[in-house]
Amino acid sequence: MSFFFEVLIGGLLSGVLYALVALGFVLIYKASGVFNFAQGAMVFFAALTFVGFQQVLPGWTGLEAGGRAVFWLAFVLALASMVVLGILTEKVVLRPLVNQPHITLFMATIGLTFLVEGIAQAIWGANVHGLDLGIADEPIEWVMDSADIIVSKFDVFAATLAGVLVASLALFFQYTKVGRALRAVADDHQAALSIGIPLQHIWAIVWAVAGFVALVAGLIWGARSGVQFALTFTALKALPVLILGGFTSVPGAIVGGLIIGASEKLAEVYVGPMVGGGIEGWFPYVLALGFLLVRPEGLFGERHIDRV
Amino acid sequence: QEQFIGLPSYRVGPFGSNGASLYGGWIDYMMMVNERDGGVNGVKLSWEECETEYNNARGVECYERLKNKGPTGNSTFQPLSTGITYSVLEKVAQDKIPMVTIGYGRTDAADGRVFPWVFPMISTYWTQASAIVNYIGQKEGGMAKLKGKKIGLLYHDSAYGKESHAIMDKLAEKHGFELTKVAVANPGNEQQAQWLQIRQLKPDYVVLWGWGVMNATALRTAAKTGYPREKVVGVWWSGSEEDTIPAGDAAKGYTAAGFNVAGTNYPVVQDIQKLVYAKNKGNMEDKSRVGSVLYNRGVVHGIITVEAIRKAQEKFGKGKPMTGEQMRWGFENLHIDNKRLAELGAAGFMPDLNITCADHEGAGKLKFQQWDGAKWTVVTDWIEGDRQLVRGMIEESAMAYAKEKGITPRDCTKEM
Amino acid sequence: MLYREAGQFKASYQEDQQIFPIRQDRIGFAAILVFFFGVVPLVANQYWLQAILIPVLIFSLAAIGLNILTGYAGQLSLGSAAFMAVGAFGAYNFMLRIDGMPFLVGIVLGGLCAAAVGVAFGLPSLRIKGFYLAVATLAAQFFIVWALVKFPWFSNHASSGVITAQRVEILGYAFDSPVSKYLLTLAVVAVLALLAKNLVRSTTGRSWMAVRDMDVAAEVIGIRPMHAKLTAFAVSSFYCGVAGALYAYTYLGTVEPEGFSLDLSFKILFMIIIGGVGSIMGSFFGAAFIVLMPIFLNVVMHSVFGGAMPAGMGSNLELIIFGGLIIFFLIVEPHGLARLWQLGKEKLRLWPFPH
Amino acid sequence: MMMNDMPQQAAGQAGGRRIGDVILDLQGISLSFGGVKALTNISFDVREHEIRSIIGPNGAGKSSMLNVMNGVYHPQEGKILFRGEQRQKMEPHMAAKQGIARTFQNIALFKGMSVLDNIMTGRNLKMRCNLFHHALFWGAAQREEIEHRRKVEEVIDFLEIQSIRKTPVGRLPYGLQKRVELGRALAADPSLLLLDEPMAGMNVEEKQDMCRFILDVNDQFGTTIVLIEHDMGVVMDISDRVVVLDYGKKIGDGPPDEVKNNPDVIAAYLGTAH
Amino acid sequence: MTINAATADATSRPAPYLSINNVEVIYDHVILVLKGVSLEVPQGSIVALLGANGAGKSTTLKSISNLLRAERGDVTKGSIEFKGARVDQMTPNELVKRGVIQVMEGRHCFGHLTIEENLLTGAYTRSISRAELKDNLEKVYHYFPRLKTRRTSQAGYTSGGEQQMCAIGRALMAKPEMILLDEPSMGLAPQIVEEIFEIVKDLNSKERVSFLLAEQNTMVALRYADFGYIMENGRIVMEGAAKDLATNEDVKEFYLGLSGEGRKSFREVKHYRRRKRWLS
Ligand SMILES: Nc1ncnc2c1ncn2[C@@H]1O[C@H](COP(=O)(O)OP(=O)(O)OP(=O)(O)O)[C@@H](O)[C@H]1O
Ligand SMILES: Nc1ncnc2c1ncn2[C@@H]1O[C@H](COP(=O)(O)OP(=O)(O)OP(=O)(O)O)[C@@H](O)[C@H]1O
Ligand SMILES: CC(C)C[C@H](N)C(=O)O
Ligand SMILES: [Mg+2]
Ligand SMILES: [Mg+2]
Repeated sequence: MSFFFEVLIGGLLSGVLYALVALGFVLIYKASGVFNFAQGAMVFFAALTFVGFQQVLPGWTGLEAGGRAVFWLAFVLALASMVVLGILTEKVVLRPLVNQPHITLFMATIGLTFLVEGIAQAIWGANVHGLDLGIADEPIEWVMDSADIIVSKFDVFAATLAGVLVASLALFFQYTKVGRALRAVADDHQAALSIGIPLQHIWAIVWAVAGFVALVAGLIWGARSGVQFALTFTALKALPVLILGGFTSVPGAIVGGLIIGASEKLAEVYVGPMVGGGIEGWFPYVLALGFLLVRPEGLFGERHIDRV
Repeated sequence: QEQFIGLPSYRVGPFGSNGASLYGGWIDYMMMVNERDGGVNGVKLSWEECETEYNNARGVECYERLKNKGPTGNSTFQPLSTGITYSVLEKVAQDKIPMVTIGYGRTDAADGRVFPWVFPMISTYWTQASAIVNYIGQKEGGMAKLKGKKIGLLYHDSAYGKESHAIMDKLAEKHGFELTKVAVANPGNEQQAQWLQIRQLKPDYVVLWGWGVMNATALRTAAKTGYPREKVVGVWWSGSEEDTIPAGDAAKGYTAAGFNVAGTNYPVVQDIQKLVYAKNKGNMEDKSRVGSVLYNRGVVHGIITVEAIRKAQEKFGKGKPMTGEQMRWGFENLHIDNKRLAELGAAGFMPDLNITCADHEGAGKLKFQQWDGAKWTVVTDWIEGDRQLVRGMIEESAMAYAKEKGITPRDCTKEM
Repeated sequence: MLYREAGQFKASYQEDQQIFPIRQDRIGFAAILVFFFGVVPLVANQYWLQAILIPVLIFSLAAIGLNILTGYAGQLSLGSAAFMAVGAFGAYNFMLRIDGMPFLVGIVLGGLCAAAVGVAFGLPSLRIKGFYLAVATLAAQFFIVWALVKFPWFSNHASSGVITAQRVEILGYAFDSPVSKYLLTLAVVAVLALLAKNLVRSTTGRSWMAVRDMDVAAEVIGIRPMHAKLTAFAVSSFYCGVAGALYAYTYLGTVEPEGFSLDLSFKILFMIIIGGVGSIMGSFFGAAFIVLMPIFLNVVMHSVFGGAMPAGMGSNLELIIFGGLIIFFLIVEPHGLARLWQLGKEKLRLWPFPH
Repeated sequence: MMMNDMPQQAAGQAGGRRIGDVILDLQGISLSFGGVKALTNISFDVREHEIRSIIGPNGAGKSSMLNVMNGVYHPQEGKILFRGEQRQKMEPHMAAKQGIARTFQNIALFKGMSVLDNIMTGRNLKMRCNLFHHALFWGAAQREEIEHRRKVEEVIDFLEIQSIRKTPVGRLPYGLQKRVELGRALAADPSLLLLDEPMAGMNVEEKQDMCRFILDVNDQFGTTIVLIEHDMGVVMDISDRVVVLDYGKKIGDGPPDEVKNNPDVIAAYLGTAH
Repeated sequence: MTINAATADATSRPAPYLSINNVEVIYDHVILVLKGVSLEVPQGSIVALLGANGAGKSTTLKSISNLLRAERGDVTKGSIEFKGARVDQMTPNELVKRGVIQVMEGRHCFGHLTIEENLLTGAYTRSISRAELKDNLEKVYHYFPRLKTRRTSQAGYTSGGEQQMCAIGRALMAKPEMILLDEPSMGLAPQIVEEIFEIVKDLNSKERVSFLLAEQNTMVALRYADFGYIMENGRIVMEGAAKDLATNEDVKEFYLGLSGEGRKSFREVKHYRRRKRWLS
């Protein structure tokens, strides 16, 4: 029984990490109706930029390598880079494509993916890096001792962070003027323009915030599996979470993440061995598909309005 | 006079860093040979890279593009991807370009009678598996001790990972250990479930058969679930700096197989530093990676290629560029004994090699290295695989292929 | 002034229904056919045939398949590569297990397997829409590849899961040389493209488009969305399946399930978006663009910078330029190269006047 | 005029309009969405060959009523009898099969298709060829295509939209789109035609044209028409009977003149200005 | 053919407030839609822009509010001035801040937002206190009581007319000086049409909001407008004071449906009439 809980808890915690990546998608989708394929690349870019600065800063400034000062300075610089990336994206990619079909914008973000991946590696090189956030990815001892269940300190930390992020973004969308404007833009670009919502600013803001979320996700995932190109694949983990939770719902990302995380782990452990394992790759999608058949807009997504 | 070598490399994509190190080492070695010796008997080495992104279709395109470059066409094709290997398997025979797949590719191609144009050199995946089991046996104090032990096989759920199944099953049967296979879905950046299963199972050893991000994640998750890294044994594609550095402290104590070793204190690597990097010429953007496992593996590629050219020139005319067909002969008659290795400045760097018409593998020996948190240290001498067992399986499989394709195997007694 | 339709009148509906109602277009098209069937085999070298033309043709076919589903029926899918895999492995097994199976029948059967699988995975489309469906089709992508790896029967118990395509023979003639493989591929693709064009301009195509543009309205005028969507899935998967079989038989020769990865699915999606969603001709443009552009960049990079640039930089620059070009083309013409082509013709028609 | 070779409409020849039996009978229809009651216990009928108008303030439930008639919405309560047969749960395409066609308040044309193709979809139900015929586009499929094309061209002539045949509908001005939508509905040879504000956004001249089309359809083919329209001039002039809805309830029903003078209707809808 | 009815009081007319000079618009680089349109809206007036479907009314309005670019349209010639300053290069946001707002044809509400949220987004460009916002909201509800009862519904689920009211209400929330109103009466019940025009009149006289309205309902439009332009095929073909236009014979026949002996029943119009074309 304790094994079951171990798997369950481990699953829930990794689910939160999926949610963190999913959140970036939700933000942009909600604010512009764009399915941002480049989110994974942004996670990679953010983490690589952070690590890159971490490595070069001591040389530039004489600060102690691996110290706190370097960490925060690198964080600020990486964040600034993400903001710049967001603003540039708006200027170069989105602005000329206002009011175009979603699939076109989707494709543009695919182009963006190549661009971002190329730029990241051209600047910082293709080497893989370790990333240490100072919180060990180890079992919490007292839980281990008392219940013989592994609960990682790091995962708990990451989950808390994700929870805070999700809660604040959810509030932001629902109750602020900018949040409302974001949702308006997603519904109808042109109408939003017509009442004077400055799409440019809005988009720059959202992409910057999504960049921030990508940075957080990048740091956490980077600390888990190293900073390397494969960070772009984190996006794949976020997709079933998204459809399960609903593209447009911030809380949906968290709930979806929890469900996907827990169930895929349980499935891999209990069902996997019967069919030869490795089912984690598709199980989340099939599960999400099952949910969708009951609720086609995801658990918390906005219903598609289809009226004649 | 130039000898052209086409390099289907990859420097972007999920395995870009691996490709960059390996092809870097290879190119640096060739530069060094050009600098130091003025090429091979006066024939300068020239090369061109073609980006494959580790993608089969692009690999084929590169193959075709490079095929006719240089005065004698491409002299060897080494794509560093099993997928691409398969995709050009038949083409190389038609175009008469020898394909050398060092430590990857199609295992049964080691049977040179059926696959004259393919050289899975040094060691195949099957030999590797048995060498790993031998290593574990050695650690336990004798193969007999393996009986009743539990070994977990954590493999990348793909053709590459599944390559281990048949042989591991055989070995489990032979040595009486209990084998549990645990699949990791591509790309492998989440392994919570697998390691909890392993934790439940409490195997004595876990063999890590991964590639790319899967490796670092495995080590991280092993640490997280409290599985000792000393008990994790990686294959050679899981045992490079690209795998351990991202894993950070979690990689400490981890051992992995290798048919070459890491380090810069081999004369051959030092020559490269002296003759290439000192002149600001090297291929590596990050010089600190010179001497890394994959870099040195690239040097091995260089050594083998250059020695084959040398060998071919001995037969077909010194100081002339070799054609693919001539190169094939060179590869097939490649004997790099320990003496030659010492001359090359690579004693202990790679195993001695003896390719024959029938045996395109030629060495079948591995060393094991352990990661101490900052670098790899060699912990064993060369350990041989169970070549007899493996050879039997290879021949069986190769004959089946020959039958399917209507190939009459060469009679090796008639060669030479 | 050459490109005018003035003076060309259609006397019957039949004439009006031609694929190319304008005479100049018909002539142009005939010239293209002659060029590809007659001239190319004579002049193209093996590199062009094997590494460029054959894959472009095969990808065009896959792109037509996806275009039918996404461009015409409006169902976004990210599983095309998996359907290609089904086609490849299906054809392989039919030829392996049934003695004397003719090649063309084999690939059609492979295509039909893909169609059947496509319909199964298309069922959710009756309820799920847009990006939700797109992500749901990923289930097909991952599941199919997983199943092909997992069950050794599909690859005839090859230890690595890799299949080696049998020799291609039609009526005793062996298609071994690049030229013959090219011609075979071209013929299959040309015929299927024609059939696809016919489909999309017929009632079937109209009901697909109706469902795409507004499914409620379509239903109100008596089109059954279920029927339309499932036939779209079937036809689309069939095309992808045949493309997959050709991929195995006339292009690579040996394929492994992972070769049909998500990456490939995306690539096919890029093709239709760059080429033009909802255009058969666009599928060809798109395939050519996506296949040729990276190669072109790679070659240019090498000849321009040669050794002057750090090795990794070249590859990264390629990525950057490729990404940039995609964005650039979308901004210039969001409806793809096919639309650009059309606008070009429209301008030509008006030329030398601006409007 | 044209289209006189449309076979199945025997009635209404020579322009003689005669109102027939009840074709559609709605009894006690109630429909609500979550908390919103769109229709409450509404009953009325539509007779063969008549022009039956539905009027009412915005949000009264007129469009919902139309949606109920052709199966887009399923009322929670009430019975629907079409040609005397009670309908069970009915999907829109089944309604279409029974001969009910309609246009929409917010134009629901297929934006990516040309005018011709849009109208051709209207004949979808009459097509017999299958996928394989279509792929070959030879023989049967081509013959069928041409035969239906002929019908569609008649509709195009009738609505005078010959010049825009090949234009993508998305580019057309609003009024023409409405006309195309009518064409698509007409192409199905409907026996019951539901029109949801076909004249919104038109100027008087265009409205006159549209009225003419509607009257002609009604006259020549005897098509029964249910019409929603806010232009009282039009409604009062061309309808046979008018139903008035107000926030989901029926507040009036009868010939135009009677409805016009109904005080409830005046208060709720017409106001004093008219 | 232009009726220069305005000559008499030309001198007394206030200086141009909004003026469009010889504007040409091309869609998609090839489709020429406006062929040199010039018109003026004096401050504090209501100007009607009339014309058949496809004449280019909406395009004209969009070229003023700069929404064309989002439809791949471009102003290729001419200039647009508002209060003496060129505005053709401004973003819609800047224009709204300057007080020019467009209510687009076909409603365009934000479907997933509630009616109230829709209205609130209208005030996006203004930085005002919560109380003032509430006040404004009440004012809109006062004009459109129906909206108040539907305030918590998602706009996508409201009826056509309700959406129209929502769109107009949303624009009012920006407290504009000049509203470009595109077919406000479309799909509205007659009573509401009157109400909306009353509201227009009200805003015009009480708050001195100027209006440029594109309308098909010529009858009502001319009743409320001060001045009118008639467009055909991308050109202005006639202009004049509203009351003069209303009595012009051609306008009466083609736009008001009145011929000699007053309004003709729609049933009586027996033949399709060919409109008299002024140009092209
Ligand atoms: N996005 C577009 N692309 C191409 N052509 C367009 C576009 N928008 C409008 N048009 C064309 O421009 C012309 C004028 O359209 P516009 O919408 O301005 O007319 P309108 O006078 O407002 O008509 P209505 O009364 O129907 O609203 C029409 O012929 C139309 O086909
Ligand atoms: N699918 C739906 N979901 C929720 N509410 C709906 C739905 N359809 C209609 N309603 C509500 O039902 C009421 C009636 O709507 P309907 O569209 O039938 O009005 P209408 O009489 O056609 O008005 P208008 O003249 O403005 O078009 C409205 O209040 C609308 O909000
Ligand atoms: C380096 C690579 C050749 C290893 C890889 N997994 C393969 O066998 O394809
Ligand atoms: Mg309505
Ligand atoms: Mg308009």
